[in-house]
Parts: sequence; structure tokens; C-alpha cells
Amino acid sequence: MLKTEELQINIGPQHPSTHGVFRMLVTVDGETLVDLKPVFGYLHRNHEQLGEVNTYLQNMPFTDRLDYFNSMVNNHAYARAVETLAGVEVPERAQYIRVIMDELSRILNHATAMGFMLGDMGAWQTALLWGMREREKILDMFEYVSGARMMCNYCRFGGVVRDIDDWFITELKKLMQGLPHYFDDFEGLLLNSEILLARARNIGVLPKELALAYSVTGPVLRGSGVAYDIRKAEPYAVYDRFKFKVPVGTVGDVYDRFLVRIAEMRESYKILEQAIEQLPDATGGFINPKVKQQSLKAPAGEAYARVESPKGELGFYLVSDGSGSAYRYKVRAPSFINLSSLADMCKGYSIADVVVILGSIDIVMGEVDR
Amino acid sequence: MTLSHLATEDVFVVERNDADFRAGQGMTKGLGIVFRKFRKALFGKPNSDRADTEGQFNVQYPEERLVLPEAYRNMPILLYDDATGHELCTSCFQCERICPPQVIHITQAKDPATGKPVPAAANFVLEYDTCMSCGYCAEVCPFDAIKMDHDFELSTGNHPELDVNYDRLLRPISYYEAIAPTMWSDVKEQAMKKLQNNIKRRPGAIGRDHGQKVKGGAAVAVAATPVAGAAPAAAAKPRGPVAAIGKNMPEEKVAKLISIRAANAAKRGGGDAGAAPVAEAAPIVETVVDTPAASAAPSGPVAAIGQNMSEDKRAKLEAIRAAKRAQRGE
Amino acid sequence: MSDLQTQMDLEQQGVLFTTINKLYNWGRRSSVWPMQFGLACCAIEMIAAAASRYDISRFGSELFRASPRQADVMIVAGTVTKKMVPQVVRLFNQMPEPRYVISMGACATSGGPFRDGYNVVRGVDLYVPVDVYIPGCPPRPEALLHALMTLQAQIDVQSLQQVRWYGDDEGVVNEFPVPIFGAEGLEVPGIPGTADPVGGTPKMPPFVSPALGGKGERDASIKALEGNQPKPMLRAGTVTIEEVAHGIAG
Amino acid sequence: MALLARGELRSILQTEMPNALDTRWDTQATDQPEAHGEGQTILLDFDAVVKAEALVEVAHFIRDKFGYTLLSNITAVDYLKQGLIEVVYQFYNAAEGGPDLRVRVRIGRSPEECIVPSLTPTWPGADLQEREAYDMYGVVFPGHPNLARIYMWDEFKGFPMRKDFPKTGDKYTHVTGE
Repeated sequence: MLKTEELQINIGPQHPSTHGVFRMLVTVDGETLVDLKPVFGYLHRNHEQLGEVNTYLQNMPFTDRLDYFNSMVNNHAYARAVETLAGVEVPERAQYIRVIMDELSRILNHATAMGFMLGDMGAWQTALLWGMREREKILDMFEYVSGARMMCNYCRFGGVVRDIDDWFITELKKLMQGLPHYFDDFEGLLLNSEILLARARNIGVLPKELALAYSVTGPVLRGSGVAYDIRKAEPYAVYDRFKFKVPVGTVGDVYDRFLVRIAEMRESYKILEQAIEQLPDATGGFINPKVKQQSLKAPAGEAYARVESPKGELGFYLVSDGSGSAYRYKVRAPSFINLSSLADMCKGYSIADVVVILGSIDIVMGEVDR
Repeated sequence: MTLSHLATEDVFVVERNDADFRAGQGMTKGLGIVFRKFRKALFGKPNSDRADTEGQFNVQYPEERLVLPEAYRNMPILLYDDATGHELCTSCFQCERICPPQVIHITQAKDPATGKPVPAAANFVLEYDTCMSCGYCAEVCPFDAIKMDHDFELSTGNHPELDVNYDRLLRPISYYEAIAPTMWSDVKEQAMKKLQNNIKRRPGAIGRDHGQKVKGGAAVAVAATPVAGAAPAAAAKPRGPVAAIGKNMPEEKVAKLISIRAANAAKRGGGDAGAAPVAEAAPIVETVVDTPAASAAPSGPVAAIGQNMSEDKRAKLEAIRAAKRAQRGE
Repeated sequence: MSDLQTQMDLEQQGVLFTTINKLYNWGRRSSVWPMQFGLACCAIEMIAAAASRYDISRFGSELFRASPRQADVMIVAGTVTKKMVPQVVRLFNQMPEPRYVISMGACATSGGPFRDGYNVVRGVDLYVPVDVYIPGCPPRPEALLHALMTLQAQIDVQSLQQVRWYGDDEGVVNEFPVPIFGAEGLEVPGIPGTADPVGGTPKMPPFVSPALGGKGERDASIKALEGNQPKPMLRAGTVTIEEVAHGIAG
Repeated sequence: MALLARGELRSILQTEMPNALDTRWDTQATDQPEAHGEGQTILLDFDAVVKAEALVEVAHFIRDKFGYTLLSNITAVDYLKQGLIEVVYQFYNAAEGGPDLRVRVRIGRSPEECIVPSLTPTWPGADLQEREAYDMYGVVFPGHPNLARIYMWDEFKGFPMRKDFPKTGDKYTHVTGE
């Protein structure tokens, strides 16, 4: 047995594989990882404090910048929190539009997130570029309805800012013709690739009990075998009207999380199909006209609303003192809390696996540091 | 763990490939797919449709560009009436109040005789360098005076220049109508009605577009950017919000630069100007072929692009938009 | 200005220098390699600009280098926080000349929508000189390509005799001071007190852009940001709203 | 294993663990949150407020008895006027779904009083959120394995999310109009 010495290595904050400005202090023994300390705060931009100064409406575009892949989902979660607080009704059509946007975001997010993870693994660019291509197609449609590619600022209290029209539905149907081909190509490209199997199977295992203790949510929790999906556990919007399944893994390794995300994209596709089918006509309106958007004042109280964001449970906790802006505004960011399990997942594996495991958690620093 | 909130048929376990490693069959299959895609792209098949997952997806940006949807919002601009030169803004401070990053600063105009406030803005400063493009200002404006521009080619080396003042924010209504025809026609009637009411309450030249004043020789020339100044195509042309050439450069240097660029453009010949094949309007990669050297504005790698949209280009854009609308069955 | 004059005069006479200049500038402008350095939201649009639809490699900039030693341009894409700015400055210091900075998006340019927060730097140009600013939140990928063309245009008018990385080093700054974490905020060597306090405004003016002839000096014509406003000249009374809009430096 | 309705935990705790409840607000406790008018801070009392020293015990109680295994969210709220910091814990029943269960702790703002026992030994997922509450509000969690600043640097003094932290900028000072 060779005598070894522990070595401290710093990874980040400027590192191509840390998905933003994330920093890790890693202790290694040879190639094996002994300890990992995440360091945060390189993108801490006072989101919560600004949320306490902004009026409720002013804060909507700030939520876009949390998880900047899924601004539609962030808008939805925040609008739900304020609607709960102020007791606002949402027309059915708006609920359906929000669901369509959420599920498109989920496809977009998983496509790019898996592309980034495979890029870290060495499948440089191809998988990512295919994901980016689908993302661009979806972003075109977001841009058409909301006016911006990434920072959509689309939801309003009691609805959405602009109705979707025939063009959008036609393009959505066209997009959905192509999506199954993309899923097939993506799976065919890498699912059985020996390199992927070698680098993902039984790497970064997070057992079921540990996953619950770590409060992880989303595909990471489901990859560990806990079938907990907010769309089923506490249905919001109109999710109780759709038939879809919750994919779960068995081992809880990187491979399971990867498979769960691909399966989720296919389930999102099913929800989209049903949502287009069930979409009510425009008679009910797409926004509640009674709500005073600009001067909305919520009664004193507190509210917590959560949605199943592609990364996990995205929740907004609001305390109102009866004025036009929140007294306390807290974001329960999924990737922030999912990150707490990183150290445990990485221990015992080789240092090269760290970036892969990090990629499989799918973090966005805008949300982690807020 | 029993999950009582979920029916068993609502859960499924993903199928793992737990087979032992093989001799690269999986990888070969993946490579096969890559080569199939590569062959399609290599022979120039365009990715023509949102349903298409093969072929070239590229947009050759400066020459061809994506058609931006009407709702697209980049930076706010202010509108003035083409006919009278009157600005639509009445300095009601709605946008200044709603602006989430607080980048709008308005000064209200005062009647020089009585000193009372007039429904017009004396100045209007917008910090483009901080604007988050949320579009709230355009949303709340009761007079439809502030709208979101589509021009995104604003990069500059001069930071202070990004605090844009009234003169550089103003655009004629015809410009906005060109970039967002249906959105303008929705609000046109009420906006013009409100404008007529406001004009009645504005004495003299107050509330009149500064550019018009310059044309009439009444007021001191203010902040006509060098490039716009060099191309006196006047009111119908939107003034470039941010000049490509540094504002702080002395006049002669700017003139020289412009002449160099013009010479360069001439050297490149009519090739750029003549070749303007309109790309077939494919739903995904809808492209407008821009003709940099065609416009009267000084051309060059930076200056010519998009800032001073020429008449014919606007007409072309209009035609494509109309085709698109027809396609959508409106 | 004199360099432009000289260049034009020489060009007319067909002197060798201009030919070398052209070749030199052509070489540099056509392979501006960016550093793979994403901070926040804008970095995603930067990746989109590198992806197949916008394809930054058409401009010779597809090689995103992970190491600052191999990079020509630092695209500051995203919010620069007080905790991150020492790393940004250090990375910039490690880049070899000729080096450029593109400040992409509202956050990098001025702090953007987050500028009033306690942990956000009001513009990266307070710490490193910036060649090209792109407004927008986030700018479209095309806007980044446009900025790259703006940078190329800036390179085009450079003259071999005048560039800051050859010849005498008079007034040229190569190492920019790396801020230090303090109890109340960032301390910058050479600036007394807490230069950029947490929950306050920075007490130093920004660097002059190299595009306007800056050699690494701070803009003395802009008053140090004091008081309670991000741009005190806007409403402080001494400078009118007009003067700000016409360029503070004037 | 059952889902608890809003306010139910309070009555259960009154019978099962009477010493755990913080009774300082009993006189104000109603079904409706009490507001002191616009712009005033408010305290919401209709849910279980427990003493800081009993927090770990209560958390284990609801986990073992009612199956609230998922500690989802920890929020610190600064009530400047009342001189209090409230820490809200939100638990979920992972098996049965449904809404959250909130457990609150109210402590003083001074450094001697601002102490809550850590839940990190049982729920390692509380690690980062407790560090965040420490960094932003100065809540000290004894028993936390690594209670260091998370967002700000170590040298920094002060708790920026507290309501009395100085703030500058247009957002705080902007006065619209002339």
C-alpha cells in the first residue's frame, strides 16, 4: 500500500464546467475525492432584498432572472404566490396557457441541461447543439407571445399578458411533429454509448432516504426513486386534468437522473398534446380584468406557492403588510437546495466525476445565489 | 415507501441499460445518427420548418436576419407625429413610476409665459445601459407615447452615450408602424385622439419634436448625432439612438472616418448593393436580406447596419410581414 | 487624431506601414478568441451565439478559451458581484496584450436592474477598461455579434505605431489593482477608504474606454460617485439632465 | 401518518407537548392574521409558534408521528418594529403530498437572543438554508457543522437583509415627478 497525502484543489469560480460562477474546494487523496466544500455568493445579486422594495408587479421581471432557462416557470410560480396572497381568480384559458409554457420550458431545460452534462462528460457540442436547436425553436415562440427570448415577463396576476393566437398553435403543432424525432435522435446518440454508461452508471449515487433528508426535489429526487412530483402531490393550475406519469429511477445515480429527464421530456410532450386539445376558446379571456396590476395591494398575511419547475420545487414565500410591496420575499430555489447533496454524492468517486455529478444536478447559479 | 397520493399506474420506473459493456455498438449507432445529420447539413439542406430536425440551421447574421415578431421588445423609444411633429409624451410620469430599475427620468415642460406645467416633456432621459427591457413602460403608457424598439444593434465604446436623451429617443410614428403594424393599428385611433387634445393645451412650440425645430431653424441644434447629421435624410428617418462612431470624437475626425468608410464601401463596389435576393420565406429561418451599401447613410462594417433603416428596406420588411400575416390567415 | 491623419496621408502615398497595419489589423480582427467566462443570464445568450443558429465562428471567434492566457477578449457576460470582481480583475490581468473587454448586457455595463442592491458592482468599467458596451437585458445573440463587429471596426483603425502594447510604456497600465475584501465593502489599492461599500455607491470614477483613447486611466472628468444616487449628476443640481445625456465627459 | 390542516398542529401540540409552545402571542392568536394598518409590520399567529429550545423536538415529533419528512424551506423574517426575527420552517409529507406544515420560532434581534438550534444533523438539506439565514439575518444555529457566511465574504461585517441595513440607490430614494 502506497502512502498517500491529501491534497486540496480549488475548482472555480471561473471554470468551464461549473455551470456559472460556482466554486468547489475539493480535497483529494490521489484521484479519489475525500471532501468537497461548495462556495457560493459569486452571483449573489440581492434578489430577495430588491423583491422587498419592488411593488408586486415590478418584481415580475426580476423573477425571470432567477432560473434564466425557465423564466416562464418562474413567472408562473411568482404569479401564483401573489394570486394566493391577494385572492385573485385566474381564467381557465390562462391556466392552460401557463401549463403549455411550463411544459415547453421543461423540454427546453432538460434538452440543454443534458447537453451541458454530456458536454462535461466529453460528448463535446453535438448533444448540446441539438438541444440548443430545439431551444431556439421554442424561444422563437416565446418571443412571439411575450416579446423576449429569455426574459419573458409573461405572467400577470390573474392571467398572462398576451393571448396565444392561431400562429402560435400552428407552430406549436409543427414543433411537436419534430420533437419525437429529436427525442429519438438524442436517445440513439448517447443512451447506449459505452462511454456514457461507463461514466454515468453507479456514479454519484444518492440513496432514497438520503435524498429525502437532503430535501432535494425534482428529477434528482425522482432519480433516487421517490415519486414526488408537485404536479401530482399538490396539483396547481390545471394539472389534475392531464394524464401523465411520473418517471422514477431505481439506483439514484447520474444515469438514472439522465433517464428520468429524458422520460420527463416525453411526458411533457403528452401534457402538451392534451393541453392543446383541451384549450378553452378565448371567450373566457386570458387575464382577470378586475385585477389592478400596477397598484395591486395584497391584504396583510403570508402565502407560499410552489410549482414543479424543471429543476425541482420552486416556491415563493411572501409576507405582506398590506402595502403595495412584499414585506418579506423569499425564493425557495430548487437548485440551491439540491446542491447541498453534492458533497455527499461526490465522496468516494474520482475527481473527474465531480463535474459529471454537478451536471446531473442541473444547477443554475442565478437561482442558487439569487 | 408507500406513496398514497399517487396511483401506481401514474408512476413508472425508467428502463436502465444494465448490460455489460460491448465492443462499441452503442457508440457506432450514435455515430451513425451523427453522420446522417451531417450528410444532410453538408449538402446544404436548410432546416426549413419548426418540425424539421435536420439540415443547416444557420442564419448569416449581418446579411440575413431573423424577422423579429411585432411584440419584440428591446429598448424603449418615444413617438412623435409625422404630420405635426408633436410628441405623444405628456410627461405623466406613469412609466417613471413603474420602471423596475428606475431608469426613466422625465422633466415636465412649463409654459414660458405662465410657468404652469404643460402636457409635454421638456426632457426625457433613459439609461439604456441599465434598462432591463421588461416593457412595462410601454404597457402602462396611457398615451401610447413610449414603445419598445426592435433595434438591438446598440453596441458602442462610449458608455456615457448610453444615457439617451429626448432627441435620440424620438421616432416618427411611421417608424413604429413599420415595425409593429397590427400593434399600432390597435391603438392608433385613441392615441391620435388623445394627442389632438393635448396639442390644444400646448402653447407655441412646446411639445414639438426637436428635430422639426431644427428643420425650421427655430431652435439650437441639439444632439444630432454625427452619423445622422451627415446623412440629412430628415424627419422620416429614425435617428440612430447610438451612433456607431464615438460621440466625443471631433467633427473633422468623424468626417474623415465617414469618408474612409464611404471609400471602402465604394471599393467593395455594387456587389453588396446589387445583390439583394429576398430569401424564400421559410417559417423558421425567415430572413431579410439587408443591403448595407444601398442606404444613403454612410456604410461600413458598423455604421450602416440597421441603424438608419432605408425606405426600401422598410417596404421589404412590410411585404414580408404582410405575407406572414396572410400565412397565418388573418 | 494625429494617427488617423498620418495613416490617411501615408495611405495616399502608398507607404509600407499602412500595408503592414492592414495586415496586422486583419490578422487580429479575424481571430478574436473569447475567454470562456460566463457569469449569469447573458452567458446563455453567449452560448446561443456560439451555437449553430448564430455561429460565432463565422467571425473567427469560435474558440472559447478556458485559460485567460490564450484569450484575446473577455466577454463579461452577466452580473459582476462584489464577491466576483477580484476574480474578474485577476483574469483580466492574466490576459496577454492585445486584450479587449466586451461588457455584455445591462448588468456588466452598469449593474443593470440589480445595481441598487448591496452586492452588485455598478459596472465592470469601474475595475477594468471596457472596449465595447452592449445594452440589453440580455442582448440578443445577434447583438453580441454586432458588438464583435464594433470591436473589429475599432481594431481596424488601430495603427501599429500607436498601439499601447508596443513602444514606450508611458502612461500605459498593464496591471489593474485587484480589489480586497474588507469589513464594509471592497477596498481598492490606490483609493482611500472603502472604495465600493456594500449598500453604498462606489467612490471612484470608471476607466476610460480604450475605444476613446484610454490607456488605463480613470475618467477624471466624471465626478466620483457620491451620495445616495447611482448617477448623482442626474439630479444633483450641479450638472443638468441635458449634460448627462450629451455625454458626461463634455 | 396523516395530513394536518392549517392550525391543527397548534392544538395537537397544546395537548401533547404543552411546554414546546411559545405562548407570548396567545392573546393575539386568532384565525385571521392581525394587521396593524398599511405599511405596518404584522405578526401572523394562527399557526404553531414553538420555543427555540423545543424546535428539534417538535420537528422530530411531526416527522415521526405524521410523516412530514421533507424539510422544504427555511425562511427568516425580520420584524423590526416588534424587535423580532421569525424563522419559518416548512415541512412536506412526501408520501401523501398536500400542502405544507409551518413551524415558527420567534427570537430577539440582539446577538445574545438570535439563536435557534440547528436542524442540520437530522436534515442535512437544512445546511445551506441555515447558513443563508446566518449570513443575511445573523441567526446563529448552534449544532451546525459549518456555520460560515455563504454569500458575503468572511471579512464582511453586518447582515444585509435586515431591515435596518443601510441601502442606497434610486430604488430607495426615487421621488417621481417635480
